[in-house]
Amino acid sequence: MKKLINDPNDVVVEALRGIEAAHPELRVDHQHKVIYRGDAPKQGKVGIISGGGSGHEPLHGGFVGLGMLDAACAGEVFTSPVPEQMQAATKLVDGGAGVLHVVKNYTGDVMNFEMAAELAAAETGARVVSVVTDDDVAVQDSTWTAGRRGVGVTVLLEKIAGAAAEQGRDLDQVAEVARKVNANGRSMGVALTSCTVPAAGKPTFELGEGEMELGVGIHGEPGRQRLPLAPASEIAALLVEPILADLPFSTGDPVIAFVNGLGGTPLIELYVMFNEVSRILAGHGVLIARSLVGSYITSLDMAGSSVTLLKADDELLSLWDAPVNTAALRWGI
Amino acid sequence: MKKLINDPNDVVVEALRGIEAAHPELRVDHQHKVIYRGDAPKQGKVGIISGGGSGHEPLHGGFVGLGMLDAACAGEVFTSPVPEQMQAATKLVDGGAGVLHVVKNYTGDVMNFEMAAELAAAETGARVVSVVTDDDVAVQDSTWTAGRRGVGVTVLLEKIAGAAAEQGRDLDQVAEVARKVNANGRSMGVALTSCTVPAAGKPTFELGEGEMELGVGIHGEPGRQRLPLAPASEIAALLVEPILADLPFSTGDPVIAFVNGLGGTPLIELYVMFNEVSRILAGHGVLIARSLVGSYITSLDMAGSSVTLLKADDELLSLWDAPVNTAALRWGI
Amino acid sequence: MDENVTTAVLEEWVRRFAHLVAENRDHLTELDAAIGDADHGLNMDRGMKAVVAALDAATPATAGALFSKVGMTLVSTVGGASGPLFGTLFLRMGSTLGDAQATSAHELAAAFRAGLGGVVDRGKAGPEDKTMYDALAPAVEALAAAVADGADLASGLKQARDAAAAGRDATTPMLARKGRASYLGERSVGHQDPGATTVALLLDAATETAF
Amino acid sequence: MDENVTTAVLEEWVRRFAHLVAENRDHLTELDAAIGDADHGLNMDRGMKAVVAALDAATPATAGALFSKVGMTLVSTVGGASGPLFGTLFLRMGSTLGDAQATSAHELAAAFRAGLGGVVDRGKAGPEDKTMYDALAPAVEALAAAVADGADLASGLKQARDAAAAGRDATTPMLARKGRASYLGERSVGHQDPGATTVALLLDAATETAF
Ligand SMILES: Nc1ncnc2c1ncn2[C@@H]1O[C@H](COP(=O)(O)OP(=O)(O)O)[C@@H](O)[C@H]1O
Ligand SMILES: Nc1ncnc2c1ncn2[C@@H]1O[C@H](COP(=O)(O)OP(=O)(O)O)[C@@H](O)[C@H]1O
Ligand SMILES: [Mg+2]
Ligand SMILES: [Mg+2]
Ligand SMILES: [Mg+2]
Ligand SMILES: [Mg+2]
Repeated sequence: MKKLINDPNDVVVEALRGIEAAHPELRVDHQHKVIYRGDAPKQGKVGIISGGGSGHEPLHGGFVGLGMLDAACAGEVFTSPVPEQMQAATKLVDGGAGVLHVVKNYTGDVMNFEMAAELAAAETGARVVSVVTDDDVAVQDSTWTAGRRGVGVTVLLEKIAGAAAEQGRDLDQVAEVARKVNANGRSMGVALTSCTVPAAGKPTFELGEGEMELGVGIHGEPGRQRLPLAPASEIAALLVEPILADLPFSTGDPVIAFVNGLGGTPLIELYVMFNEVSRILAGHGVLIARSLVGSYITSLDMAGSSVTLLKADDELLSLWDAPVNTAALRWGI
Repeated sequence: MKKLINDPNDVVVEALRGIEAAHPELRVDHQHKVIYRGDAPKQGKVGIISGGGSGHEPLHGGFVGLGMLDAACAGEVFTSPVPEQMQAATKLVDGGAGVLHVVKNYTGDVMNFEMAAELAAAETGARVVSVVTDDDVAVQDSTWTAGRRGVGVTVLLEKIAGAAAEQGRDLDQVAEVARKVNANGRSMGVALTSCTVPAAGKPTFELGEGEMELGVGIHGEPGRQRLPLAPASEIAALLVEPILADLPFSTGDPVIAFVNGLGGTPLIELYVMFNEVSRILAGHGVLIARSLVGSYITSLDMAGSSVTLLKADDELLSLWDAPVNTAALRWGI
Repeated sequence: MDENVTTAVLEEWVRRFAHLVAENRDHLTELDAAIGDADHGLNMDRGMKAVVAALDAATPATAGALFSKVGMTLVSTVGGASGPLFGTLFLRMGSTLGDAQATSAHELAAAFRAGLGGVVDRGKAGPEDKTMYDALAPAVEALAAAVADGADLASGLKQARDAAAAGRDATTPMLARKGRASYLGERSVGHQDPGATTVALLLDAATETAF
Repeated sequence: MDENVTTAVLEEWVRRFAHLVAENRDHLTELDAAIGDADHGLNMDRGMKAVVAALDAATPATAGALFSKVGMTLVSTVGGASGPLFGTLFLRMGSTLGDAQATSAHELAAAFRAGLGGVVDRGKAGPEDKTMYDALAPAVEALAAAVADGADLASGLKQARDAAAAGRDATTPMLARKGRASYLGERSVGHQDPGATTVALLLDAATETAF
């Protein structure tokens, strides 16, 4: 394992210290591993928290700030945080207007956030509403699975819901727009290499020099299918077509197109991918209204990429364009 | 080789199409592989162009926009662009106040920019001043070498000179502040893995599982020393101490601290590194006035990191804080 | 006949379990790497080490206090799916046993069944979903049956251990319908479930304890 | 005696050079990987392929036009250090030869020397800096000496080829003081310089051409 770390067990704790040192406008509760806005709680504003296993940086801590999250809970690598953390975060950001929990659909995350919501309500009477993201079309959504994974849409949802909360919308309205984002967004990912969990010390799975893993999530889970390595044009089609098929897009639909890197893939390759994605969308008459290219929801050092398409309307676009000021996403301010 | 690309020879061309598709505010001259501001040339404003081999993304194209570069020339991977490209870029951005060429100190880059300046002057009489960055302390600076390499400082210089130009300073003043940045900035890098040049198809150098290469540049050149892989705390010391020794910092000096990823290293590791860097600086009484953490000047898919420290003063800090609106760096607007 | 066990014996059971989890940490993680995200052994080991630390700090007086502390510690240190699930298992056992000084075989069997109920409430798993349920449910049944037949705890727990081991092995051919493994669809077949393996260790620990 | 070569023969030389560069592309790139950035073969091959395409498109009438076109094409397609350097080499040869229909051995030797001057003006390299200079300078001297002794071009170019090959080999023990290789300090010793290797190919091409 080759990583810029010290003791593998200290990665999360030390990364949090690094974030604190690099971003004076953020606060870190080291006991609970919570990153929160220096100005939290904002009286009268709906608080938004998220969290999950670490190893997906900048998600979620890099999205804490004006116009996005109020707090983020960092779990161990690839392991959802524990209820106490979300309970502490909920308390930190509750400005009296209630708190939205943004939860990626993984059994562990859902159960720990559930317990946290129960505890928070019992302790402070805080009103908590949870929105679960489940946008990964690689997973069959059926009663025979834990349901689809929450992946790329989570980034777009946190930005858009954050803007809605900043506008002063109430908890139900913020939750509603968040659900609208999840309902209209779909993602699919591909891995060219495995990732290596620091505490495990070796790659989670083996992938031959000529192979790729299609339909991976963001935890080094094996994907749905192992295929021979293909050119970017074919890979892009393998990612985009299932998305378009799953959430019927009509000609002229505006979308927010998000080409994400999984951690070990450099930006130049993401732009090559974006070129292919934009060509495929043009072929379907789908209009790219906004775009995001970069490594925003990662899987440690995995080489690979995911594509997320969000079918947008004027409301979602104006919330997307609203000012945001976080470590990883910033514009308009 | 595992990359999200098509024909290795088309990577640069296709990445440029991706950038064009993702950033409607940018223009791309595909014939000359020049990315330029949609509003170029700005009459009366000093134009700033840079460029170099591709494979360092987001450098330089990701820094084109208000408050930073007016145009960037993309060479082949790791190969400086040709004079025609800088000549075309110079023409595109010359608003009558002259054009600054930001050149990283590599024999090829220097010679090609030199020829371009000669050609541009001959063709349009454009006034061109060149500033060369050479901040890499891993290279001995002597008459016996080509001089130090231009690395991380280039990013900070393009931001700060861009702000100076946006303020309406004249060409000599912009060149002066640019030289001031280069004079006060130093960098050092480490590689945990080699990178793979697409057209070469295999890693540029071999590095054992337990080895790291200290003092690398951004082109997969071997570094100065091969060492056993070490913890982040030791690696940070190996990078920071030579910088502090080379450019004496005094207690209380404010610095802009930049921890950069080389392309294959995920953000969580960069924050672990930043934590170590900030501890070392605190130990020396050096004050982190501003910070930048991320992969901004990369070496394709190389795993590794570089540290850049810029000794700042009020002028440099206020120019750093000035609004910037590019694909890769944005704030204040 | 119906002998009672002291809280000290039950604590010994918990400590044995922690020891076996530590011993099998990498094995559990490898099982999770095949159909999950390669952290189950790390998660359980982190949690049980915290449990041991808590027990070292203060010895619970009653079986109820013991299992509640185990459950709370797991919930607050493990995370992932196994934190709430194993945490709830022990929390329910604790609340069922209350503050009696000693515990009868019948009480333990009943508490164990209550723990299973907690796991189902949280995770909604049923038979053949390829989860810890498939090892836990047979163990609960075996212990209850043995105790109903008047077996003593030691032999009842041996039968529960055998049932858990069989249930664990039975998960290998199953197609996962819960948890991360369900993302794999057909590809989950042929791999043993990590959580079920941990449940079997819990029963192994019991048979290694002098009940 | 002093025979003249036609532009067609010189063009054949350039085409042979392009052919050898293509053949040695990967070798040149590997040499550059050891002490540079693994692109020299790619750079020169890209440039010489463009040269051949330009020659296919229009046959230059004069030696001056030929070498100027070669130089301009290299400058505008290669980039890196070798683009300006090899480009300037040919540009200077072109401007020196002007528009005579045929070229004498003396004229070619003089043009070759002027090309060397252009490389030095651009790159400021001298003897033993471990660059293309170390193969080019000896070749220039050998050709000039041979021609001065009345040798014909074919034998003069053979001697230049031998001098270039010797100069190329001599770069291996040198410590680089110019270009990327100089970053390596001591570590540059023991590796043959890529650019010098390409210069040797240029002279090999000459000896394979019917002068
Ligand atoms: N819904 C569920 N009900 C019961 N057990 C479950 C459920 N989901 C997962 N599990 C168990 O949890 C185990 C995985 O635990 P662990 O790897 O620690 O958590 P995570 O899956 O969050 O990484 C699985 O092997 C399975 O036995
Ligand atoms: N200053 C210089 N003068 C003469 N030749 C040089 C100089 N610098 C580099 N070279 C030659 O250029 C070669 C490298 O060319 P190339 O790899 O194509 O360019 P780059 O170094 O920009 O990648 C070296 O092997 C050396 O022979
Ligand atoms: Mg997990
Ligand atoms: Mg090069
Ligand atoms: Mg797991
Ligand atoms: Mg080179």
